[in-house]
Amino acid sequence: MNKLTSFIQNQRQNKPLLLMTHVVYGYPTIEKSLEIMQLMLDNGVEILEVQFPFSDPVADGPTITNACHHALEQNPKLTQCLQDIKKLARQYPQSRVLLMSYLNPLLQPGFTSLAQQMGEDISGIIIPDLSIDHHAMLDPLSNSGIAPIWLITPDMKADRIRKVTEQAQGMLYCVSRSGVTGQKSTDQLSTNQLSTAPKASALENMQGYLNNVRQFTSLPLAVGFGINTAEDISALKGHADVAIVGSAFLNAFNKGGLEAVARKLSELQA
Amino acid sequence: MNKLTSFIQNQRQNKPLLLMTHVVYGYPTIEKSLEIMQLMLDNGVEILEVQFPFSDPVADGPTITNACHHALEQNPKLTQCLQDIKKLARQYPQSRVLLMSYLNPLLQPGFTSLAQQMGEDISGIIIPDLSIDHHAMLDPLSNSGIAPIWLITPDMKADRIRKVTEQAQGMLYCVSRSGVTGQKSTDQLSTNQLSTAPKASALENMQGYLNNVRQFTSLPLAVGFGINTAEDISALKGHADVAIVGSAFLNAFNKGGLEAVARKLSELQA
Amino acid sequence: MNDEGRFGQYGGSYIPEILYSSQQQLLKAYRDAMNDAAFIQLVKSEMQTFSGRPTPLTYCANLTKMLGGAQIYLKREDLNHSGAHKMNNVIGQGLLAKRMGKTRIIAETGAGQHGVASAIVAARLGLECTVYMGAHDIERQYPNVFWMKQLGATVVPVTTGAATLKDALDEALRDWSSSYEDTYYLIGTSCGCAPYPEMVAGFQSVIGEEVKEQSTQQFGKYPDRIYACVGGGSNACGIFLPFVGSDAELIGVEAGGRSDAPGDHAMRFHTDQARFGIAQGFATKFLQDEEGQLQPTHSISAGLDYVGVSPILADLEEQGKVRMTSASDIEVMEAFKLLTRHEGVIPALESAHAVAGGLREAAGMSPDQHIVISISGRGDKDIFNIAKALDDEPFTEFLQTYLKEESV
Amino acid sequence: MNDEGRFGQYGGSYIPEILYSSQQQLLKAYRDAMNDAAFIQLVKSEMQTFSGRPTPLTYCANLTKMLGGAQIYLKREDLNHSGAHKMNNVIGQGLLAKRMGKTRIIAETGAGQHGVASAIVAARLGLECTVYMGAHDIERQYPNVFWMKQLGATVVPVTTGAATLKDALDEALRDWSSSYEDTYYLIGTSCGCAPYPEMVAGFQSVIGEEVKEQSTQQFGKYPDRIYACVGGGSNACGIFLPFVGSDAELIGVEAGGRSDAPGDHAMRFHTDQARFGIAQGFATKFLQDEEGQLQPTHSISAGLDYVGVSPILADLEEQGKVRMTSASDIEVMEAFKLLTRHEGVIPALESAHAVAGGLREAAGMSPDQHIVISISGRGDKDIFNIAKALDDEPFTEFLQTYLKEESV
Ligand SMILES: Cc1ncc(COP(=O)(O)O)c(C=O)c1O
Ligand SMILES: Cc1ncc(COP(=O)(O)O)c(C=O)c1O
Repeated sequence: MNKLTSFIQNQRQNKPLLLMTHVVYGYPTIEKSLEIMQLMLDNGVEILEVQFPFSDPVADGPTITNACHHALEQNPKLTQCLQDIKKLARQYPQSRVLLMSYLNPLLQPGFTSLAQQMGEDISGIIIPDLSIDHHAMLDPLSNSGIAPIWLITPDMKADRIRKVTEQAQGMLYCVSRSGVTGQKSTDQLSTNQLSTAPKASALENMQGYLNNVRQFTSLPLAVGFGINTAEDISALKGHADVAIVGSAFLNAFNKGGLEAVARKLSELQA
Repeated sequence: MNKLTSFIQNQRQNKPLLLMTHVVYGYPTIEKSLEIMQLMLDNGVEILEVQFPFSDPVADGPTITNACHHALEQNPKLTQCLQDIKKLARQYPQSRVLLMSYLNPLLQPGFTSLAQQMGEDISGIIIPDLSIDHHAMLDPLSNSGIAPIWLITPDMKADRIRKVTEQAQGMLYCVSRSGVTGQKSTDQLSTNQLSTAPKASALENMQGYLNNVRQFTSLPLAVGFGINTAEDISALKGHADVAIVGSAFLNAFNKGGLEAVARKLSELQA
Repeated sequence: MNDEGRFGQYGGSYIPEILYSSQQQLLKAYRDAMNDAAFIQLVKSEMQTFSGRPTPLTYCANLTKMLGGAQIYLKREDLNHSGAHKMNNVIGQGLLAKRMGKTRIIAETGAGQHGVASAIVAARLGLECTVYMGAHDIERQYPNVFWMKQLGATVVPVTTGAATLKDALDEALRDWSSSYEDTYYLIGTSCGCAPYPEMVAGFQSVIGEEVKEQSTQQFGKYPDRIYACVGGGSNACGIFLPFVGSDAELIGVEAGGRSDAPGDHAMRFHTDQARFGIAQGFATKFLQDEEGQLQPTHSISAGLDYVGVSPILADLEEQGKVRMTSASDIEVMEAFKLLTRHEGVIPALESAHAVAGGLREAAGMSPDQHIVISISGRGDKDIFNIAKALDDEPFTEFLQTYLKEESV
Repeated sequence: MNDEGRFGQYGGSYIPEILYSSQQQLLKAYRDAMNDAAFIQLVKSEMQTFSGRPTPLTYCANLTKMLGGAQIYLKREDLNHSGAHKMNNVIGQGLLAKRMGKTRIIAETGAGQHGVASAIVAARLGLECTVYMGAHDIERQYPNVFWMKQLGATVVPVTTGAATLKDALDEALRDWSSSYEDTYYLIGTSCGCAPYPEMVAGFQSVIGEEVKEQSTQQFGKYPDRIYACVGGGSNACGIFLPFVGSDAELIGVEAGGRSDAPGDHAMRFHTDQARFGIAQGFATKFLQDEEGQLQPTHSISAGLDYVGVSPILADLEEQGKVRMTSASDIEVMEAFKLLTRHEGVIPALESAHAVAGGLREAAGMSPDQHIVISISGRGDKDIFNIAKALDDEPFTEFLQTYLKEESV
């Protein structure tokens, strides 16, 4: 079993839901972003997702996109980023660190070199512009035990879900119907297929989606629905293994710095 | 013989060249324009050409065009104009008064009414946008003894000159090659067919033109070549019967008012 | 047209004697050219390979459905090179000038469309080009002046009179009077002394000829009604003339402007100020006062505010073969918006008059009837006027920013 | 193209999973449509009756004589409705969207030409239209935004990143991710994930197909060389593809900009910053730094400063079937002036790149050789840029006066 999978399963023994938080490397500065990560890890976040910024993050919403563009002004280097977060991963062995980025920055070293650079310390990788059809590109990573974390979406057909679950390692990243990060879950749902559904049935719908995915796989399910509040999180309990919170922290940071991040953390962990 | 013709021939008995001067009715005001006319007649100008202004005087150059447009702001009426200049004509029986205007203002009363209104006192009419081909339109005038004064141009073919001279009464109005009034004769000539000709040969050319016309008719020849100076006038002596001066007086008036007009007059009559 | 270039009581030649021989030369050259199959072919070929003819006949499914009346079609002169039907005429006359051995053309222009078209053809044929344009028009229509300059033309501001089209025309005539030996006067509409009305209408008739073919092909018969805006009258003559004598009803739409008061419109029909007159070389209906002075005009579209009108149309109207109507500035803006928004065709404000006329009547017609509206030109050129009419603030801001950067 | 939409190592699909099913739906609908003769006919007919195709092939007698080399011809995409070749593509994709039952289209635009074309087609087909445009581009190209609004489109300013085309594209992809059920993403050039490069190139191929016929008709053979400017690459693909495998040499001209320095040009070939990359849904040559971050670009023409290039062209260049060259801003202004002044055709500044490329080489060719230059669009739209480049004072004064009257 993949190390990330067993980590999550272990943690889940006594926690109904793990928290996976997201930080953009280099935003607002490299140092500050490392401080944010440290704060999260200090507060016991189980999984940290570090996004190495790319100039054209097509799968991200405005909050993360803006953070990426700002971060790029710091001239971040992927190699340095990996060194920095590997160090963190080693400092916080009770948590796991994942790398998230887009294809083009990752292509520069190439996946063989990337696997080497990520080594033992980075547990998985998320590449939102790479679909399951290209899974072979990531063989160097999975061969090194680094889990390529594939995305699941609500309107995936059964055979496509099967195609993903056949390849999947570590966990699955189940996203909301809205393509980009940082959208309010209920807003998003209501402007889409569930347009007339009240909030309650939107939730039901989301739970149905996760239950459906569950039929295809025993891997842990991580869910990113634009989760913002403790209420959002409690709705996931019993349906998912990991709640992914991204833009909410960025928004908090933008409003109130590290302290606001800490407050948001304790709110969500309550 | 037409009364205008006999007037000119009589005058020519003891004058080598008569002077025909031009005034725009209503410029700068109706009163002032009448004063200018009076001044000219007081100074013994033999023929006075009064232009009733039209909004679109296509055969006139910039000086006269501008004067016409200004005059129109005075809201001149053709009927009043005729009354005013008939009075002048009666006051100065030793001179002759001609009406000049474009077709459209003249069409409003129509030529029958116009002939009546012009009566005995206005000796002739000049309509620069009416060609000999339409001479029949002016029958009501010529039937009343008012001379339609036709234009002759330097590049007219013999048969066209003949067509004009067959119809012509009073005198002929020989214009420079340049189509519009108020152009410097020599400038004009030199920018056209005589481009390399020095002033002397431009003059020769002009004299040749008049001598040519003379072969077709015994009517008096009036010449408008953009005459500005006493020199211009003396060059015409022996070749023409009447020198027509238009823009030169307008220019003088614009610079120095009535006094300048008087000075110009005495310069040209010297 | 009879030999004197008359159309009923209209038309003819009323020009200074100085222009007689050049006009005779033109008349003869024009007749010669029209009898020369090779010349006709050359004009046709240049219209095709340079200007992109034939222009299509476009069906308006959305407006037809919205109005629920006649089937609505557009004749797309906006797709000509230079963006208007003006091109048809300058190609014909430009080639004629070349054939006559002239090395220079002069043109008058109001809105600047004919000036641009003339400058284009001059560049294309290697002729010198001088364009007379009212100083006031130059100020209002500078973008067109800019293009004329880029095309190598000399633009001469005319400051006499109201400093608009009428005065530019006078000035062009004056230039021609002293330059006709090497210079061809390229008149932009179906006005002026003979043979211009006939000639311009003739070169523009390609529009109607194409409509004949296209309507037959696309809906199996001639249109029931054809609408065209009428400035000088060239696009109207062009689309109408081939249909005179057919069952198609021909409707000209004039600039109704702000009101019927003198100076507020350019309606040479059905107003008190519109009467028979002779000026600028020909007889037609002119807007004039009791003294026969030509009147100022107004229209939201710079190309329709001409004081006279084609003698051909004046005559056809008198004969009952053309019906004249008008559209006010306000109706025109509405029609402009409708066509733009519902058919994706941005008409010139001139052409929007024809649209207004056509849409106004289409609703009352039956679905088995077909109308064709002449889109004489495209609306891009009118952005300054339209943005002003619509009070578009961002456009103002855009210009302010542009000017600020300019000055850096 | 193979099944994955690859062209050699370029192309393919690298899109967020959320777009998978909508892309699959598009792929299927596109294949279906391409196998439906009635659809192909509909596209053809709309290209003709709405956009005015075929566009002519225009001979340049004056420039040919001046240069004394190859015979110079222009393919006149400037005569399309909307003034550029962009129309060909939006007609094809617009009809496809309609066929798929979509009620809304979205588009990204840089200079605004594709935005206007999309808004036109949306108005024409009764579709809602949202156009994403960099806030910076909106400021620079406001006239196009004005027209999009008049056409009923919603223009959404994109403020992320450099707030230009690249960012607008990202934003359009994001919209699509959450709206694909009723929304069709109408990409404006031969880029993006499969099937867009193939599809856009396919709809644009009408250009080259016409050139085949016209060149055979007008000079009895295919051209020896064909020049096209290359932004995303759609007009180049359109005119080139039908000639791949023939003897015609195909030359793409990129924006050389101010210099070879990063950010000063948009040369996706022959510069250090141009390397294989995967972004915005597909693999191609992108201008990027060592970290794989896409780079800012510059060109005097707003339509050529795209950071990537059609995968089809990247592949053809690699195979030696297309030769890539470039023209600097300065050369482009010279070419613009030459064509305007000597042929009466005002090219878009984008197209003036192709003119620069063609004229540069024509002189060295022999008079029995023939070149065709793609005039992808007309230059009217560029008046603000050109007036600035030429330092035209009266234009500035015109704007100042306009603004003064505005505020009254
Ligand atoms: C687009 C357009 N339509 C119509 C006109 C009016 O001219 P005409 O009545 O001669 O067609 C003009 C004149 O500039 C024009 O530019
Ligand atoms: C006139 C014109 N030509 C060329 C281009 C470049 O696009 P492409 O390379 O896809 O033809 C544009 C883009 O806006 C354009 O407007």
